[in-house]
Amino acid sequence: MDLRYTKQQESFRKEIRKWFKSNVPKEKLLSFDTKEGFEQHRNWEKKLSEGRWTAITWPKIYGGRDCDLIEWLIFEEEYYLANSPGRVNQNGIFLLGPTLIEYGTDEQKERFLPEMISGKEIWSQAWSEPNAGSDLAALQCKAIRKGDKYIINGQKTWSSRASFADWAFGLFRSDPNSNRHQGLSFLLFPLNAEGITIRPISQLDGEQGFAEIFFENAEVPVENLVGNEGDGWSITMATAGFERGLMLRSPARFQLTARKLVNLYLNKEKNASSGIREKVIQCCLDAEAYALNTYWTACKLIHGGKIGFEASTNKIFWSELDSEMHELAISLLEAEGSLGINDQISSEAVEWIKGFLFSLAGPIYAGTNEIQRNIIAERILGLPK
Amino acid sequence: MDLRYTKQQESFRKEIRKWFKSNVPKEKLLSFDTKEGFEQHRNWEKKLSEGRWTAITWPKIYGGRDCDLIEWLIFEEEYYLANSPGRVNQNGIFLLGPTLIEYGTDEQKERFLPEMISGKEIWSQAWSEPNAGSDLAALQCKAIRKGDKYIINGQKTWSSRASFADWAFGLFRSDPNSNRHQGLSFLLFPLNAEGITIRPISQLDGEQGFAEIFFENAEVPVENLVGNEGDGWSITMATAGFERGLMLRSPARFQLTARKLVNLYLNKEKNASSGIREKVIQCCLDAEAYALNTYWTACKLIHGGKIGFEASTNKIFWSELDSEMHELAISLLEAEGSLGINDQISSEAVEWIKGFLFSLAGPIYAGTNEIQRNIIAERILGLPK
Amino acid sequence: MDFRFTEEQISFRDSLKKLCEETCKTSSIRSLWNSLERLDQARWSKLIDLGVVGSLIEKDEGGLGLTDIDLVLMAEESGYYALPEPLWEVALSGSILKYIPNNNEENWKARLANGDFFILTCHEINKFTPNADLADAFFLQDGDGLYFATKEEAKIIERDGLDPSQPIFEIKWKPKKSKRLMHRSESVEVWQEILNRGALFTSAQLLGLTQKVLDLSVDYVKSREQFGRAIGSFQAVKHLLANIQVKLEFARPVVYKAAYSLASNSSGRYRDVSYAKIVSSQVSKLASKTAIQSHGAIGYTWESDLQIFMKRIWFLDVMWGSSVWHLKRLEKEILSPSSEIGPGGTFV
Amino acid sequence: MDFRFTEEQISFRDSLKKLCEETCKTSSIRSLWNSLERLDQARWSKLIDLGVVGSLIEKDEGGLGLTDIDLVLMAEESGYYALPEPLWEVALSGSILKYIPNNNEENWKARLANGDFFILTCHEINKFTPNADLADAFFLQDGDGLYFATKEEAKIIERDGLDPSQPIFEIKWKPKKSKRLMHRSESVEVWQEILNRGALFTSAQLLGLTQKVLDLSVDYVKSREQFGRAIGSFQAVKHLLANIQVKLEFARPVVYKAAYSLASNSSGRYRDVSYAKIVSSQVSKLASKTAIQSHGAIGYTWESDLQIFMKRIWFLDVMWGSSVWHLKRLEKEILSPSSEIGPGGTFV
Repeated sequence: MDLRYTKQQESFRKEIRKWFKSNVPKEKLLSFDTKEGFEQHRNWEKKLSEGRWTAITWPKIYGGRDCDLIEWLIFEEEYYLANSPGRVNQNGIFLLGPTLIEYGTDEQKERFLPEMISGKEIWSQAWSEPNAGSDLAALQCKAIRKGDKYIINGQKTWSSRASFADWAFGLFRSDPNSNRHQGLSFLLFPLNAEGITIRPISQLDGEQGFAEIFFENAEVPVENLVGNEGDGWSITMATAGFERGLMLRSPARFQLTARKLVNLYLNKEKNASSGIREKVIQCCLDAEAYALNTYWTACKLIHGGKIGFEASTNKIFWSELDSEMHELAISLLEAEGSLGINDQISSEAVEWIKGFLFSLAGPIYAGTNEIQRNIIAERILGLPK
Repeated sequence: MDLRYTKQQESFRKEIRKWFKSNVPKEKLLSFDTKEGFEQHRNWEKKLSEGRWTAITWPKIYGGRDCDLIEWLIFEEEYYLANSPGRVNQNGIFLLGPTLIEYGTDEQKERFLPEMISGKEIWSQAWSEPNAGSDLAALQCKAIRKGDKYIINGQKTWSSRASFADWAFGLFRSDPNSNRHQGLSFLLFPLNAEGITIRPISQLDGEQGFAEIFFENAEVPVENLVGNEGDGWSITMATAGFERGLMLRSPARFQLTARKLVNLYLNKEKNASSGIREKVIQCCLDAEAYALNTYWTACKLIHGGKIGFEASTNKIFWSELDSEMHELAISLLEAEGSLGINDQISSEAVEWIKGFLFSLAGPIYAGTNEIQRNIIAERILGLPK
Repeated sequence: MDFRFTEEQISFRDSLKKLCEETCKTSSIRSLWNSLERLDQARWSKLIDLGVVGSLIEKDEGGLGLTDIDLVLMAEESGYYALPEPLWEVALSGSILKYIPNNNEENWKARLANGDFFILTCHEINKFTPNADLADAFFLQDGDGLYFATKEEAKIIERDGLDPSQPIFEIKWKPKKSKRLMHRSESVEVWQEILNRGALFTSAQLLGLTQKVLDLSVDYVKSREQFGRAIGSFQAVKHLLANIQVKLEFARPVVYKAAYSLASNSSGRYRDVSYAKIVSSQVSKLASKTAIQSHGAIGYTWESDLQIFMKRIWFLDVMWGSSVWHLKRLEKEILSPSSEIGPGGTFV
Repeated sequence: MDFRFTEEQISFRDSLKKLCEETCKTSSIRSLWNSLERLDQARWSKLIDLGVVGSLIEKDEGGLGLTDIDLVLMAEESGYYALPEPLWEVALSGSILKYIPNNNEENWKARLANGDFFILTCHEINKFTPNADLADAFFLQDGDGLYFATKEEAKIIERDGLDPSQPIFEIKWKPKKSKRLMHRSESVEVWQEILNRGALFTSAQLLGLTQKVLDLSVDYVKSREQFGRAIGSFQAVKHLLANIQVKLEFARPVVYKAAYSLASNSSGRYRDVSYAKIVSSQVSKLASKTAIQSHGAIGYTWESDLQIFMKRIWFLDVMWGSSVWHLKRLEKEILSPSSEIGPGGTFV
């Protein structure tokens, strides 16, 4: 055990810090769940790719830096410390990218990864359906092969970023006679294709962070099938593992929120009860535990270990922590905690309120925490179904 | 709405206070889960009955005072304020007594109620079996009628007070071909009857608060059947309702614990974190809420209302409150919180430790809190099975 | 000792319930969001006919001379429907008329009682005053007393509020000696009474809102199926909702008792009102969180009616003193070794 | 940056595991409760052969010269088996030998290293010293320094302890100048280091104990049937246990990092050790509560082995600083605006 960064790691940190210092936009971008903000964030993705910072853990040949997970953690720490904008292409970079690198054909990698890295194509996901949420295997949206095309009919929903994105990946029933986990295929499709209609869904805050996607004989070429026909479920589970797992929720994000919460507490101590004081401290400690656990897992993975159902424990931990931190912040803000997200005066409060609303979704998306607890109980603890 | 006590109620309170002031034993009794302590508590029951305080809500003809529930609440408040000993016969007074008054024959009332009131016969319950706990309807212990007797064979367990008590009431399968809720009968039996063997169970604290009861052709006369043969389930549910419901856990008990907790906090403030401070306050408030809710329900009942599944909400509320208060006390005691119950020096700490250990059983006995939550969800909220 | 409401009180509540059921559907609430109208005039007239706005004004001042006990169930009911109109805020202003000498020129007292004239009370406990744009005048407190100001004399600045049904405003205003209604020596206690009453009505509304988000959640989980069965049949969902039921059942008598304490001017009213606000804030926030968890993604949308009630909860949570503020107000009393609280002390 | 244990460390742990598995069954623990023997001599000899008691003594003083990192997994393992012998308390006393000048007559240093001589450290953070009756001597702190006292020089008073495997004692003693090992100026920091190490070993044991009560609960709910199915198939039970799994998984790296900080004398070691104690206390207490709830009445009995582990948890919870004590120790640092904690600050 040696918990010191190497010289190389230290200098990598300095390099990142330097680049971000001079490249992070001075003005806060608009929300990427608005049309204008989306394009601002696309530009940020382009800027990142100019610095080769979009996906540092990817192989160099695809535009990455071949970084290991420790370097990735260092990168994320600096990314958040620099107050950088959110990642509008996270569906692409953190979910689809690794999936394609693992399961895609060379042609698919060449076609999609550079455009993803450059921010030219922003990705949305298309998993859930109105009657297939927690129970994803109940999905019914069909993609039936006809010659060299898949013909898609049906509906997807809760597709994050789909209101403004360019492409989407999703899971479809390619065998109309199959059910549950069988006969599903993983497809990529452009959101502007003929036969596809996007209906943005307004969220609690009024912004359009997700959308419904309607398919009416939409055609997708067979080249856009990832893996084999019928193997969609296992590929999706791998992708969902990335989502719940290590890379989508880097510790730095929660550590930064925890620090901001401490500062808020110190400024608003008069609004705090004794219990809030202790909870603020506990949040800071939990954010550290999350960081330690991630470094711990990263070291295991670097040396050949595998990530298993820990992804589910991770998801519960960060989503509950995020929720707790934002509830505390709202409490500390008192009256300002009831402002709307368009208030022009209390920008700090508005930031917390946006975060609070978003934190409500944490225990729901990427598999509800109830589902995660089932997984932990059944797969890790071995309890009966 | 008029939340003032009447003059009559005020003078009743004074009468109680006066009696208890001169009659509560000066020295703390030993635990009633020891042989010697059991007899001390039996004597206390006898003393109570001399003052006609054993079961004030019972009709006068059975030794009660025909008191209404408000008077009962006043009585309990004074009972706890006087630091009176625990009620070794609570199974009899609060569970079986009301059951007999409602379902018993005149002969049964005459035979059992006076001996119960006087403390001459202390009662135990005999519901659970090794394979019928939360799922009580799975019980298998048989009482088969043969002439004017029931012949009992099988086993009961977790029978509180059975280690030292005189009589027990319980639920038995009187129809050997029945299953679940059918074919059960409610019987009374003396614990010293032939064919009955008591094996005391030692608790976490080493004392014998409950016991196993083994039956080998034990004979019980048919006069000891309460209600009709085969009606045992509904009678038991009524009894269990008393248990979970209003009368077994009077608010005064928790209010007194809350006050003691505040005093402990004030004495041990140096051992408290900021969070503990707030939790102590919250416990006090919750104890008040429990009292208010009980008065609220009592007023409803006095005026012809019925108690329904609120018994389940009550049980969750008091058991969680009791658990929280004792956990806080143990925290505040720091090192003294790790003492055993036989420590001779720190009597205050020992009292809290006993209470802490007992509080662990709260969410389990009288139907686990999981079962109560099912009942609330299904019976009050109407969620599907 | 009788901890029940009278039949009149219950039927007064029921008439508001009927009115809300008919006129305050969520579609009607939503239509105001996109309308230039700030009030549903038809509904508002009916509410005024019901007498609530003048309910706390003494009879000889033209009001109904009711008490907090008469109103607490109605406030609860209005929460259940997330009634957007500032019914309680206006009624509240009426409650202090009796303290105000009859020497002001505008003759607004009678107009207030019959609903012709809106006065809102800008209490410093509230950073923002909701619906201030609807007011004809304000009660305000300055260092030396309680003041009256017409809408022309006050500057109202709109802020963006989280609850689209409750536009919020900051009030800027310069006290004019001629408009002083009470000297500080008299007004301090009146000002406290307003705070207590504001907190009580808020608590009652929070109870109703909690019941509503619980009902919406129960309905949703009964109908939503996953894995071939209603999600309400899963224990995890059941137990989440059962916990809200428990807490709500234990919160109600606390709020009702606070109404009694306020109406009877009990010495424990500060403590009782604070407890009512704490417990109703706690249960309503937990219920919001549970409701959104039970609804899943649908509860996170603008389309879902759940937002109407959750946002009202979050908004009312900070009105008339947050639960933290109230906790601090009562903690000294609770932690005093000589506190009356405890067995036998519940009603003294 | 390598957050892994070496193969040697893991195999050192495994050898203790094997030893406990063979010699420290719960029947063996129970048999000591009713025996006049205070130690299982056979087991104790094997433990001494393993080298743990002298592990923290420098090599040139006859020990193994190991560090906290080498021992933390073993301490965790010993918790899993609720090892009753005061292994860590004795090892702890060894860890300060290096600070003690070589001028004492008894020549107990070598004897301590090879397990012939037990020294327990009576730190004022612990009101009671467990197993003091087994000690040959004590380290004690007085206003002016660190002292040595043989068992004859100290009076030990037994108290009744909740954990039948850990008899507890109060120590009364009069400092003798001739037995002073260090002046206060030197001893203060040593005394703090002992506290940190005591808290670390306690935290590690609590992790093991948590894993044990979780395992016992999982086994029980898999086999116990009600309503015609294993109770472990009910979501309510599953989710209770899943929560413990989550918290335990996130507690481990915190404790391991504290071991590293202590071993490397990092400036953050006070904070890290305190966090380790807080998090391990929290998860272990929650696990006890969950375990008893999962077991139902059976878990409330003397007969059930669950009590052995729960009582050890409750006992260790207050040793070497309760979680409240440790929270207070670190809160100032956490709440400082200039705290290093945050992104990039985890390992500085």
